[in-house]
Amino acid sequence: MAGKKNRRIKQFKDELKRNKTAAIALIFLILILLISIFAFLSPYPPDQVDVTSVLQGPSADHWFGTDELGRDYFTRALFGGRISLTVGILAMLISTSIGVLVGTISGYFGGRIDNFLMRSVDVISSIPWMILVTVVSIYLTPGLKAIILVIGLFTWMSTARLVRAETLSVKEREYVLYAKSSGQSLPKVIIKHIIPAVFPTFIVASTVSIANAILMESALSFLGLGIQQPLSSWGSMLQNAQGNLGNAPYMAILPGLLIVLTVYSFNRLGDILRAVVEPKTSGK
Amino acid sequence: MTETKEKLIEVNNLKKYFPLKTSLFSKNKQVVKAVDDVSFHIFKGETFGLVGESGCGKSTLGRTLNRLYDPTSGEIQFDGKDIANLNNKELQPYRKRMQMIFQDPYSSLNPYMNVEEIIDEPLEIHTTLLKSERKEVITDILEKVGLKKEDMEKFPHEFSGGQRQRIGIARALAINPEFIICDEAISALDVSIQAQVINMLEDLQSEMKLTYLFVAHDLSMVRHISDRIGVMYLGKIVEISKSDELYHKPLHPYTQALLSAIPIPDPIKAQNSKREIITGELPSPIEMETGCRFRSRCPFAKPICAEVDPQMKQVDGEHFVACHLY
Amino acid sequence: MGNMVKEKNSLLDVKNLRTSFNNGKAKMEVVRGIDFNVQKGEILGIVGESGSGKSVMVKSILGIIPNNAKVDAGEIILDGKHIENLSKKEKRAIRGRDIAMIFQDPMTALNPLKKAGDHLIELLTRVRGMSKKEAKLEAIELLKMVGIPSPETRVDQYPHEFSGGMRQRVLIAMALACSPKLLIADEPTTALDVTIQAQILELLKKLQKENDMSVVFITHDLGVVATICSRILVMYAGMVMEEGLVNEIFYSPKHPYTKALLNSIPRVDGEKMRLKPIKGSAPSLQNIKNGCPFAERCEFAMDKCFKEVPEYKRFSATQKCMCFLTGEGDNLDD
Amino acid sequence: MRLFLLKYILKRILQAIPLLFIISIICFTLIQLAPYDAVDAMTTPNMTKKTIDLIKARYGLDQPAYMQYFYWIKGILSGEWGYSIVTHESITNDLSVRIPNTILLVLPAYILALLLSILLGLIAGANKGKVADKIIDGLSSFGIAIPSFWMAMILVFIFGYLLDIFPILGMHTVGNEESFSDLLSHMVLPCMVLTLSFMPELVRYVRSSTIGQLSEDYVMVQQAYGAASSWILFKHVLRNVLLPIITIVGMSLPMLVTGAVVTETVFGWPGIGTYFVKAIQGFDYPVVMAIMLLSSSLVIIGNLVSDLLYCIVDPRIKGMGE
Repeated sequence: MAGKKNRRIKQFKDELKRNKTAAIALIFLILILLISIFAFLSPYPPDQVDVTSVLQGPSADHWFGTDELGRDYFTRALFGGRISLTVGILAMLISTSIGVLVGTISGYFGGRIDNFLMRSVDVISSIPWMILVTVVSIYLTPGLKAIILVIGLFTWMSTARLVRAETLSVKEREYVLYAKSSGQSLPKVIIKHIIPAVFPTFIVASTVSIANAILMESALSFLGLGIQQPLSSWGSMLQNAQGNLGNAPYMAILPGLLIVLTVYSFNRLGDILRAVVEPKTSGK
Repeated sequence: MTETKEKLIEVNNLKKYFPLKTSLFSKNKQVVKAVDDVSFHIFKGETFGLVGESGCGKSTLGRTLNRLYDPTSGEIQFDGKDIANLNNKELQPYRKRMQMIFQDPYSSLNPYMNVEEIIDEPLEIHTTLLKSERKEVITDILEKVGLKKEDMEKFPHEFSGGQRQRIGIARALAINPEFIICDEAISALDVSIQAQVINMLEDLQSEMKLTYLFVAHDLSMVRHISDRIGVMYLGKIVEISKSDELYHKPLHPYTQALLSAIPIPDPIKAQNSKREIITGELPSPIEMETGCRFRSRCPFAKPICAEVDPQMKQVDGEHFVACHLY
Repeated sequence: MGNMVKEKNSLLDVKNLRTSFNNGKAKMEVVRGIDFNVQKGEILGIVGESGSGKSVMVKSILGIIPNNAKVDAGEIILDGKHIENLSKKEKRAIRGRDIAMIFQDPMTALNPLKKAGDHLIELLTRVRGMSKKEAKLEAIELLKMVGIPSPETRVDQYPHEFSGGMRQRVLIAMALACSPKLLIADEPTTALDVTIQAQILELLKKLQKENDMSVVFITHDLGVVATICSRILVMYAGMVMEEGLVNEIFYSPKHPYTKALLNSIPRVDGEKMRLKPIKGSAPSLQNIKNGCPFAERCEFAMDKCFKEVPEYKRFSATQKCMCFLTGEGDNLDD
Repeated sequence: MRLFLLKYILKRILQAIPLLFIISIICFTLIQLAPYDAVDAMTTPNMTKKTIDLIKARYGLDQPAYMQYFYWIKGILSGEWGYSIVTHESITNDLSVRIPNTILLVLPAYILALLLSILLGLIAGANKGKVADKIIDGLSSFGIAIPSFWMAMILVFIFGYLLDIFPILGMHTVGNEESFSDLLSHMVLPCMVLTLSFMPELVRYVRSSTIGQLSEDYVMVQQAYGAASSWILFKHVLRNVLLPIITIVGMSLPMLVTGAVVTETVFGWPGIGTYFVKAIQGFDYPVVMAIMLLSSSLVIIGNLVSDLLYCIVDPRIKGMGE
């Protein structure tokens, strides 16, 4: 097993060397993760109201200025990143878990189970996500938990479809036929043969799904349907910024840029992971 | 000799139908009769070849024998016991006794497992050996198929096609089976590598007293390795005979056509031989509901061929044919 | 090479053709300096296993190789004209018109959204300048020529309505559309069943005679070359191991590889004998070693074979071979 | 062949019906679950209990749930979509005013995005790995990461505040409701945002589809017969690339209603988006459910339409019935 892992890591490094933008994206992601973890080191508490310095532009004291309550904008953006990343990662965990489970079961067992699960996927995906997520969120108490649940529970359909397609093709491969013909038990066929083959799809789907969850969260928060005060995420900061666009345009720059770069970086990470984990089925 | 031969496999009236995706409106369910009422047997220690063109159902037959597919009806006797309707648990002891070798050396090995893990799979299922004992078995079997002990740590993509096929064979032989189904096991290999694998299969057969079902489309290879051959056309076996006799005295018009279509690797003979090239192509298996399925391409077709499905007849000794001409 | 009669009859002359692929990291030389010629009116067989470079070689001549491939041709002379340095546009004018090609997989070789007839009509209007009406009639004629039943209706059908054998016939009809001087057939029957293969081989033979074309037939199947070809090149790892008339290759092969190849196939008739396989497997094209490419697998290999590439030795006006062991006119048989 | 096609169309329509049915049940259940009484929409606080009961009886609200569902569906089918509990306005009326507004915004933006994407995708795909491709592909993978509302804010800032050439709010300038040029100038910014946000994914799709098609065997065959690359691209590849786009176009049908929720909000465009967001914020359940039902039905119909179109255009599907 060790040999295989080393090979993957080496491939990953090679891919990073070849692909400069991907390397930059990865560094950015690590950076943004670190600074949102260590955001508390900032000299300004995120909620410290300072009426003497309201809506100040960028300065040496406040690198990205202050908001309408005089809070340090840079600090708020770092704390916002915490929320956005938390939503992204937790929602991804929920959504890919459901997606992989449903996809594998559906693809492997086929027949009625497949039919039922896929029709359910059809039904849920018939409702545009924006509508679905907002409708569900009005039945929950708004907040961080609600938004994670809502995004996680209603965005797994595309992962399920991908994993199902992958499972369908894997289960016809001859090594799976061999395992079946040798009387390998069902759980073991799934664990030894199906899951490893589906894993790459899962990895790629999860990075993309973090990116999507961050985008969704920001859109919902921007509409005022997501993260509520006193918490703030990049999306809700932009909602705030919209009102001050005329007199404090700098407020729109930082959170927006952070969203774009984070989402972009996760997508790039997905791209290189795709290149690395795709199995070398042919020796050519 | 013939009288004392023991049958390892006996197949009676085996059918395997696959349902076609039915549309909402057609009342009668359409099926593809991939294997349609097939009977034959395989003696212990022999190689039975199964030839036919693509879509004739030879692979389905092999996979149904192995119970990878559930038969629609019919019997599959394995060493005197009908295994056609056994459930998974009851099948387990028989699964230990029969193994499969597949066509594609690329997709028949799990790319995420190393050679040791791959060969260990059947051992883990069917033996109570400890991990260290299994490792010994794997070392032995690798040597038998011409690979090295060090190869155990490697992954499938590090091998060439021929070597991969050896790994597949090692996996099949690890638990000392009696019956091996070779499903187009050499079709994907280069000519020079095919010979390596064929020779190895022959050696292993005499060494381990194996019985083979050799499924392939390459008639010359099948003839080389088989003692007896069955020729399939659209789900039916149309002729069964000893392999030399099949070559020298083919009875069924389809066998004749198939034989004369093989390009002979000998220029003078190739130029002198009169080739009977059959016209037309394989009809859809759904269309041919009644009568002989070969009649649309048969140069000798008679009115009866359209009405009555010819039954398998013993012509002499071990030569059987399903044709109204005999 | 100094043979004047041969030069006169020669349709295609290729000298020192090299093709390499560059996949970012490594350079792979797939065709490693090949000389050969195609005579007028002959069927030349090119035999080799996978990775021997046979398919890349002919595609290099036509100039239809992927972008990461580089062709370095000494000389390519088609019907007395040098074509190795032609511009892209000039080379395009040769394709289809002077040299036509048919491919291995007929299932994917036709555009699924265009009718079978449209493939032909397009070609006839573009290359032969026919009107659409004329082209359609000619297309029907061509389909008839390649043995497609009821061509009048078939001409308006889409590729998916044709079987593999029938699609290969459509492709052959495309090849014939502009009466090329040379037809290159790249494993045209490998994807087909034997009975269909027999039909296609018969058709190709007939058309070659009727149209007085030359044919280059690429295959790995020795049975097929014996059936259809008059002369053979045996390729291994991007080089020509041996060249000769079909009888010379089959009845007095000189190169150990040719012999080994012939021994490794079962005989369809006569006594069953144990096969004699070639040990080892095809060499990697990525790190090419010195010496004869076959040395590693050759049972007669000597030290010298691992150091330098042997020169060609001639055995007759038509047969030559690349091996240290065989002297000119020699016979290696024990 | 014709018969098969008809059969297929009928089959697909029949398949879509249960899906619509289930969606309608979900919507109905959600309304029932919601913490309000449907009758509230039609009553005022000073009505007597008797009057309320009368109204309930009139609308069947005193009957068991399945009967209520039946009445509700009947109402939906006859264009009677209920009343807002906030404004007490008829939802049908509101929708009929707002849907055309949204379409006015989405349709031109989508068409423009589609045309540009096909063009750029083809250019990038045909020049894979070259500068043009790197620019187009790089920009579109960046574009995917840009939230549309942020792009809207940036454009508003540049064109609205800095340059002050386009209005940034609403559909009309007050007092100038009849002027077409006024409407147009209001449309520019939101349309630009929508076009730019639709494009990246479409471009990537066309690009990868073009690359895929160019590696097909039939392309090599055409090369072998001397066809020029532009000929191959336009006469052969284009068709194969455009065909699957039909699916995408069909599936975009619901965007005519829900494609611009965020953008409309930023620009205060009086379409379905702002209507929906207001309803959500005000817990206006009947309106929310109406929009949910409408948009989901459009998704199902869109899928149906794209399947049918595909089946009419692609010769291979027609042949499958044989």
